[in-house]
Amino acid sequence: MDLPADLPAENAADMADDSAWDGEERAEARKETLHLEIDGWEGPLDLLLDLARRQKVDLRRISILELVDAYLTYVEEAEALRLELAADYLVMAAWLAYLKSALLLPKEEQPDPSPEELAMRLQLRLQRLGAMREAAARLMGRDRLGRDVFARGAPEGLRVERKALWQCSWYDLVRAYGDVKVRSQPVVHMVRERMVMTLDSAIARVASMLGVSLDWMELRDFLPPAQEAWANPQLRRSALASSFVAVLELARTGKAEIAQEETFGPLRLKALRP
Amino acid sequence: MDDLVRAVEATLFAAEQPLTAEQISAHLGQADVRPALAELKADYDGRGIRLVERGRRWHFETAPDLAHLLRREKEEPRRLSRAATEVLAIVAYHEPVSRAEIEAIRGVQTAKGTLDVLMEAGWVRVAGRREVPGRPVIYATTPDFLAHFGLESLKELPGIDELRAAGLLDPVDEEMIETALRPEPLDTSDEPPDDDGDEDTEDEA
Amino acid sequence: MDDLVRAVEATLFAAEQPLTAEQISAHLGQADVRPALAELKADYDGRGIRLVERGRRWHFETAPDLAHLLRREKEEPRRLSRAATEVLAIVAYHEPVSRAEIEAIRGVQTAKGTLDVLMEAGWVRVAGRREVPGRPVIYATTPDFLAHFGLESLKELPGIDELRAAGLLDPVDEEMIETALRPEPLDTSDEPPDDDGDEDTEDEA
Repeated sequence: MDLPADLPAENAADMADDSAWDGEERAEARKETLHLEIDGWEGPLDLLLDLARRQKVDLRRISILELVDAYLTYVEEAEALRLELAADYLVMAAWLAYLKSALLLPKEEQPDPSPEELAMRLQLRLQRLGAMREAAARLMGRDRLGRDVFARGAPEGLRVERKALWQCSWYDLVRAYGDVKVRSQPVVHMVRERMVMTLDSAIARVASMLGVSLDWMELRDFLPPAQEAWANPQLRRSALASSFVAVLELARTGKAEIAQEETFGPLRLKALRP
Repeated sequence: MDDLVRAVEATLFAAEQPLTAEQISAHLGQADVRPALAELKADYDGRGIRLVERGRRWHFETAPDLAHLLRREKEEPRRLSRAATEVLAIVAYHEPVSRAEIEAIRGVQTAKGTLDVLMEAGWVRVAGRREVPGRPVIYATTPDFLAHFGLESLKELPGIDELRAAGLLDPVDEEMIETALRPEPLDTSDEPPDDDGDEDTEDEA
Repeated sequence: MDDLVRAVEATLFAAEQPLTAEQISAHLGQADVRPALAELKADYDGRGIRLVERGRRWHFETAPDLAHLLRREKEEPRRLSRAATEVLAIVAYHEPVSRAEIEAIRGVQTAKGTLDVLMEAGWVRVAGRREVPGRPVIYATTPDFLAHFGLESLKELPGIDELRAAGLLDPVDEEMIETALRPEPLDTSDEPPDDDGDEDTEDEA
């Protein structure tokens, strides 16, 4: 890994801050450099981290008391200048003041959790924030795609051509054929197949029977006997109708004579000899 | 590798348009890039990409013989339309059959595209021409058709009498059938049990 | 040169996005492309362009040492605010991480917009919810983050091993979140009347 090499300048300075430094100059340096930039800090922890860095020692070895003093001085100066400080700065100040007094107490009078424990936690939080701030700087300083390294400027692109995989089931197929058949059958009025006596056979039958008899006969006597196939009432009606039309035809051609004495009465006929 | 050659390579790679030698040179402190271009061109010879000059402009492109790899086909299941299913059924029951005959049987005109879909699906093929005036193209089913529908031969298709017995020649309430038999259009689990052809195909996809 | 190697080279060259080995393989008839990738990576070593793996996805990019030659042509990517870079680092080093945890580390509330900017840049994504009371949304980095910052995986984050060894990447415990935005509750008289900063954040998340 090429980490330290590509660190940006600002971060390199941070790294230097963390290295050991002569403690004698610390107080002086702080006084000179402490500046009140109310908008410059991202919250009290940010300010504390900056103050800790001014101690110019590894964050693990900062003096908490010194840090607390620096923070309290900052807050006092801000108040003296009548600068509006956010509430969380003041809360932090109050807590740090408490921490300081607890740290200064003799060991046996110290509350629980111990101020050392609290100081360590504060230190850990500063370290964590410091680590992330440094990591962010290192990350930003890397060779970044689109800034330092570049992807292909004009890639042809990969194309995915969608091809239909046709689906059809056996049922769909057979059903479709059935539908076609149903739809395409010619529309014919199909009378259910029925047994009838055709006109031709009725004429033949009546004519031959007339030839045998010389007397008047009732039309119904010309019908076939009502047994077996001819027992069917529908067929009998058909035979009656056909025979009637046959008699009319024979009368028209002068081969038979028809007589009916009353309305709906029996229809009688006999052969007409030329 | 020479630094100038590397720089030319990177410049052409990152460029959004083909570049002339002069343009590359302007990028790289007016260096003479022609030898580098020649070297690179030779370097890439026989690789998957190559450096080409077109109208004095240079660019990288993928090797032409690999073009087919850059287009991938993706198969997506699609249900055959109703019209296409009918045409397919008519071809299966009446093959070989001309388009005019299909239309006569269906009682409606059949779009050319419908037969194309069936041929694309691999189920219908052109089976020659009928030796009648106009020599119409005739269509028949393919072995893939039999495979898809799990048929040994076309004789296994149910005859008219069987269709009638199964109620398939009765006018039906389409909606009812749709709802009753296939709530999910593509869910093969709702298919009739002897519909292996369908499932086999899906596995292949 | 092997045909498969050529094909992998052409595929990656033509691709508009970094591709996983599986995606390349899908293009090339399911061939095992890993040996080809390794061969190509070695091939391009020392050239003006190189083949890199970022979060299991592969792409070609220009060699970093040529940045000074190529950079002038390109626009500087949008500059991130300090807060945004810090949040990005926290997400990367601690992922998956909730907004409350980010705030615990930073000691300040993090504007919703900061995470939005990082998500819009394509570097951070929502990675679900943490199964703790309140089910806070958790965030993680994306493959694009790795590609942009030239990381093969999060293991390559600068100094991550040292930070972990020093305990600085330990999960932010509940107590830390509790105390994130306010001091320790030693003496309740010093307490601010409300501590809603933390809870508001969770609600928003």
